[in-house]
Amino acid sequence: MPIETIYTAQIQMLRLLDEEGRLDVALADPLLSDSDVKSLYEQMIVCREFDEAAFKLQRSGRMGTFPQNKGHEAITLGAAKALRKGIDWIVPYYRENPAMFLHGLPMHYVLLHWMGDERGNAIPANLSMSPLGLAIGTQTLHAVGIAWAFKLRKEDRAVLCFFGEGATSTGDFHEAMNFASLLKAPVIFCCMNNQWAISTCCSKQSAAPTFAQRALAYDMPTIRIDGNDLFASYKATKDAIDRARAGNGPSFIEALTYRLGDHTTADDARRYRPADELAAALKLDPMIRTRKYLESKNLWDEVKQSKAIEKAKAIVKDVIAVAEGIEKPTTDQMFDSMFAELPDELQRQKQTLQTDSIGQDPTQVGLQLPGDAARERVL
Amino acid sequence: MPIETIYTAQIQMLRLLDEEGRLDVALADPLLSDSDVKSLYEQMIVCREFDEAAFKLQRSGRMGTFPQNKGHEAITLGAAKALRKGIDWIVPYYRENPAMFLHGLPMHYVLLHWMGDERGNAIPANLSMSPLGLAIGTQTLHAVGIAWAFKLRKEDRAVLCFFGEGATSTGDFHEAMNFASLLKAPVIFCCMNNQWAISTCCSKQSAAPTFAQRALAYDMPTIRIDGNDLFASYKATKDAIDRARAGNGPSFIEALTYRLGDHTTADDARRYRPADELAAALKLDPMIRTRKYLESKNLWDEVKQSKAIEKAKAIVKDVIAVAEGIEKPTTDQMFDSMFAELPDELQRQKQTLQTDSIGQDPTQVGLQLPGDAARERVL
Amino acid sequence: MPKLDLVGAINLALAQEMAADPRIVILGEDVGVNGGVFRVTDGLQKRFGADRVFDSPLSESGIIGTSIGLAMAGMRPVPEIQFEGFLGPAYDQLVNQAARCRSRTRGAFTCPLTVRVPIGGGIHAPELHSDSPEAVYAHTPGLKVVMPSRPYDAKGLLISAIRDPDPVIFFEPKRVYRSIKEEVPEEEYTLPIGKAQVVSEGTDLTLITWGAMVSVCLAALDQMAEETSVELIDLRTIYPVDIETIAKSVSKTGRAVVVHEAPKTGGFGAEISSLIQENCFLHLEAPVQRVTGFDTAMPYYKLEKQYLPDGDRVLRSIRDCLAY
Amino acid sequence: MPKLDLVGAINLALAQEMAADPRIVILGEDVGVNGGVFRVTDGLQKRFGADRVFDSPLSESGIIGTSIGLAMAGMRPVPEIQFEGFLGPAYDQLVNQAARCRSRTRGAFTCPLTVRVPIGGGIHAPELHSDSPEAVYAHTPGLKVVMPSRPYDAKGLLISAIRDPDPVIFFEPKRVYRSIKEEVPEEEYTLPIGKAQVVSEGTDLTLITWGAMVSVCLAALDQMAEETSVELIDLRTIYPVDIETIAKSVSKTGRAVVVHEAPKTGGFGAEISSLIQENCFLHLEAPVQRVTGFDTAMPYYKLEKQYLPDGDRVLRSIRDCLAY
Ligand SMILES: Cc1ncc(C[n+]2csc(CCOP(=O)(O)OP(=O)(O)O)c2C)c(N)n1
Ligand SMILES: Cc1ncc(C[n+]2csc(CCOP(=O)(O)OP(=O)(O)O)c2C)c(N)n1
Ligand SMILES: [Mg+2]
Ligand SMILES: [Mg+2]
Repeated sequence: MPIETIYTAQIQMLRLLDEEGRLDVALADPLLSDSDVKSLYEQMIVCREFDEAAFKLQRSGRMGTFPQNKGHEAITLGAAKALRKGIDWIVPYYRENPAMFLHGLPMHYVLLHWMGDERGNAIPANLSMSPLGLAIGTQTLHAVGIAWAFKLRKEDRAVLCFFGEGATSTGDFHEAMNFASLLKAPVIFCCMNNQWAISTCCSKQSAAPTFAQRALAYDMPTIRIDGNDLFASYKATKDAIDRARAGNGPSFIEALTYRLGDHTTADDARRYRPADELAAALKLDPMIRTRKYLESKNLWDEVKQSKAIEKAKAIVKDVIAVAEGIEKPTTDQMFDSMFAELPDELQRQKQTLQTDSIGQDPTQVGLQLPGDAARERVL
Repeated sequence: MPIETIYTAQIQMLRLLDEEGRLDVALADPLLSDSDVKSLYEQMIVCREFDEAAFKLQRSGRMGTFPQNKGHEAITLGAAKALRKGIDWIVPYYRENPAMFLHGLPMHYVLLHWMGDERGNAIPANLSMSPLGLAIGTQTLHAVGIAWAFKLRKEDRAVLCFFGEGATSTGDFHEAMNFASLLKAPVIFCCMNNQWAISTCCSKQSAAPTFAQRALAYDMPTIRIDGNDLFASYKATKDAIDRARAGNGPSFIEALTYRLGDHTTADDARRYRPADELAAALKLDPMIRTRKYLESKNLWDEVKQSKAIEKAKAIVKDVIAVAEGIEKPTTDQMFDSMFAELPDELQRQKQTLQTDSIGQDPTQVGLQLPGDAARERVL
Repeated sequence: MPKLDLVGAINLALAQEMAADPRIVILGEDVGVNGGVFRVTDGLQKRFGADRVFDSPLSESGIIGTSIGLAMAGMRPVPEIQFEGFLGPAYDQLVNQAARCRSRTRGAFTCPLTVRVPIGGGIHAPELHSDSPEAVYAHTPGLKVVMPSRPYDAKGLLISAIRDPDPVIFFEPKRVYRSIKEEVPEEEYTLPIGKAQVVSEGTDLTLITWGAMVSVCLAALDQMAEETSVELIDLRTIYPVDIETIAKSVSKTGRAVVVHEAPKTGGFGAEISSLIQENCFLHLEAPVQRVTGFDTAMPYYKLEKQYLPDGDRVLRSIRDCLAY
Repeated sequence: MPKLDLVGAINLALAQEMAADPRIVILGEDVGVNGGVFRVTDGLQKRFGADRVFDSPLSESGIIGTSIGLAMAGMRPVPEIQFEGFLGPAYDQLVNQAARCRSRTRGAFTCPLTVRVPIGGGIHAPELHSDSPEAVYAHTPGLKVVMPSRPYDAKGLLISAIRDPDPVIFFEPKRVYRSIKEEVPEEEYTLPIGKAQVVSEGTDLTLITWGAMVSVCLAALDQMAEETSVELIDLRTIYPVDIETIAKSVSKTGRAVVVHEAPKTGGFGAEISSLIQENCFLHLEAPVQRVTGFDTAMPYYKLEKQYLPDGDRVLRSIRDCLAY
């Protein structure tokens, strides 16, 4: 054997629902039921409303930086739909609100997070998801660890980890993929390739024609799908979950989609993104073809649409009210959440809100300041 | 296109010289000349002598930890032979002494390094190589940066970066591969898969059947070769160098070889490595088949062999004498190499060899100690 | 003379150095087409080309690691890390590789790179966008650590950093990026790394700080009673720290307060407090005080005002220290 | 009671905790079949299986990052990083993820992991195998940092660390691994994290140190003239630091010397010196002294003896401080 081929691989592209809302029924197996599609579309409308409302909150100075999710509705909902609520886990970064909402996260948590409040990350104990995270790539390793725990405890559960195509350039992503394949961990790596990482287009992120092939390095099952296609998103994820639950380890999914908004409210995509590219992408908006599908089956019409939008606006209005109604966090929360038990120095800092030794020591009194609350407390 | 194949890849295995020393002449193009093979084999003998002598130096307490190179002679020399001395760069880790020696590194530098002396890393300015490094994976990024510099300056030079299969699990390796392919940097990634990373066998390092396929993630030209085969090592590297010099960017080579010794002198491979595996590997020792090849062409015989060994012993004896003859480093060297210009505090530490403020301040004299050289110097 | 903010001053320094030295290469996330998320590298890719202003993949270790290779091969890389919170993935390359390049090769290889990093809180940014890790790098032999507090200093210090033959981390206080505008000479000039500046002279107490806290301290001093005279020192360089200037001042005033954003425990205030004690022990009339961030994670922005030292905390500490 | 060295004591603690708590998982490079390069995990994979003692790929960030996931999901990971020089690649996961897990989720998620890391010089190891980065992690809110100096303490502190509901870095001084053998109770016991130990009482000066330097200081004190009485404190926990014990001692002695291997600038000695000044100012008769590694990269081993604080430097500093 002077020279022989010892390994071959191929990447496939899956799309079930085309731009016109036509479904390839033969291939769409497992298939989303009509009622599922309908409720998922209604969910999309709520999420899109939420997205626009959050944007306005930032613009009007009522919230900090916010990354719009619009464009990601099909992949996030399709993938999340393949999970079992409260059993399988979601490990997000920050552009899959629809998935988290679908699995029960009260919507105001996301607002709280971007309003600069850690309580937005205090996921209710009955939900199986981790909070939003901003350190790109790091969560992929956490997802593997969580899946590993399930495997060690022989629990029939899988983990769905979301990240962007930019995250595939981090060392952590690579280490996570390698660990997952070595451990045969029940984890699905869902790469939402929205073609931009802030101002960096995906061809500057990788020289390879696909991100799906990142998985070939680990001999991991991988596929590229149309991420604006609710059915492909559901099927690819469901197949991967089934593999994971059958003990066949991790899978990778590259979901081709598009970031329809700026990177965040702090960004202005017009600086770097050709207008015609956005125009073309808007035509591929996942909500358009999902609606066309429903209409083609007489499950949707203009009346339903405006009703749904009205309902969504009402929901979002309430969510904002809840988020804005929550009392300001206290400095005590900042200290108390550091350790199960506070060390003495932290206790002192918490009580006096001082770090200088004289200010921290009631026996060393300096000049009194009018209205020196902190000082009065310790005296 | 509901489902279509959008990417295909395959990995090939190349071997030109079999265990019996039979060469596939048709495929061996470019081909090493007889005289090249002869001198490379002589070089192997010198390196193997050096390797054994270094081992004994450690065992007799005359040197610190040392990682034997034996088994790596064919890939390191074959690959290095494809480089142009003083033009193309070698970025090593610690198991490619033969490559560094071939490109002119005075052999005692390597001993100095393992004798705990930084001067072993002070590569002479006329040589194009970086020093040994112990932080696994980190050097792959340095190699890309060096190659990038060549490209930016439009210099016709390439970089050969060596690392083990264990290094492919690091985040840095992944980031280096990605940067290199994006930059089309003239760098060759030579992965010496010696099947062990200390006690971790390569199947615990990656779940994939080859390490060559790590490169598919970046759509980078890649191949697996028999790393005990001098001719395949030379050809694969030469082909990669030619691609790089033609502006076609990086390449990956997985050289299948075996770590014939312990990981280092601090290791005892019998704790984890099956004896029969080693026995089988010893039969594949690259030096055996290289010699058989030469003998089959009547270029080598027992007389030449013993002459070469004698010569090698003499060379190594001198090298050790040189290394052990070098005067101890001074503490001044430790300080002076920190910055181009020493900050005051470092000056003080250098002069007084003290860090406590009283000891550093000649005006604050404490009790005199007999023979307190440092103190006397500043008084 | 043009009036520039911190962003403008740094942008000008980068442009002038790049024009003067073809070895300089800028790399980082979004530094090219977009001109950096803070616009610090705005216009540089247009002017100097995509070869010299490289939009890197999302790879901090890769940015610093390849910069080390560029530097070893004779280039002068000026990488940008988008936020101090993302220095983490590059920590190993910076601390264990770049910082040791010269010493481990006894000078055969050097690593002249300047890592630009926005730092600190106060701009209502999300998590990991408001930290102050300078003490970690000041504890790393082989690295120089610089942090300007104003546009004029930023230009002079950055030019010095880029020309420095050793690795420098150049921290840019985000909070100051747009808040201070001042006259910055058009022509190139350098300010020495390792020299602090006495911002205002005084006789009763020495106030030592750096970065965004300089403005906070200045504002606090404005509210202070006439009769107390405080000497304010802007460190400008964290390592090597200018203890001479500090000691000279404290020997005169006998009292000192150090202010920084980073958590107290193990913060660089501890080093300064120790150095003052070691150098001015017999002059000290009160223990050196540290007004710093708390020993908690930097909170999300709803609490950042409570976390960051402010005028009240600085004034209270000055008064306590004077009354000691 | 069996006499054990540091390796044996830690191995025993690990075995007993694993037997008692099925949530504990060990992962790291070569921790399984090989029992770790220092044999600290020897025999554990045989006894508890490859599921619970996992030979990881060469991936420090992966080791800590997956440990965080395990911890979030209710396990008790005890990862090993082979040498402190290889903590670098895991820095981001440790400092920016593990340490913040509880605070950023306001307690909804916690991260009970214990990272075991050999630390320090003195064993003629190659580069990056002899550093002392404890100050970096002590400056990281959310992490606890422990470093025992002897087998008895190691067992009790490790069991406390493993049972601690928050992340702990457990530094093991390599130099002590085989150098001290002492009686270690067979049964399980805990020692409180955050409490220093007065090793020997004294009245003239307080000597504060930790890890391998404790033995160095003890040996130095043996050579000291009878008439001087030094109180030696073994910190045992770096964060949270036990300032009460230190302040009590220095208030009595009026003089203090801190000894550590890490470089001086920004080392944890600075924090201790500052705390002493802040807590014992009126009792201090001399400036707190720091006997530490120099502000250079840790040299290769031919010079490590000259780099590391030794008995002579400790004694000289004590004498200088007493004579001040
Ligand atoms: C480790 C790290 N580096 C840099 C950043 C700054 N940053 C925030 S989002 C982003 C781009 C992420 O792109 P991608 O992964 O494709 O996700 P997308 O925003 O497109 O959904 C960058 C560079 C970060 N958050 N984390
Ligand atoms: C970043 C890092 N982690 C861990 C180590 C400890 N270590 C030294 S060599 C080694 C195994 C390296 O294996 P491989 O890359 O296959 O090279 P080989 O020794 O087999 O030639 C390990 C884990 C290290 N040197 N660097
Ligand atoms: Mg993206
Ligand atoms: Mg190997």
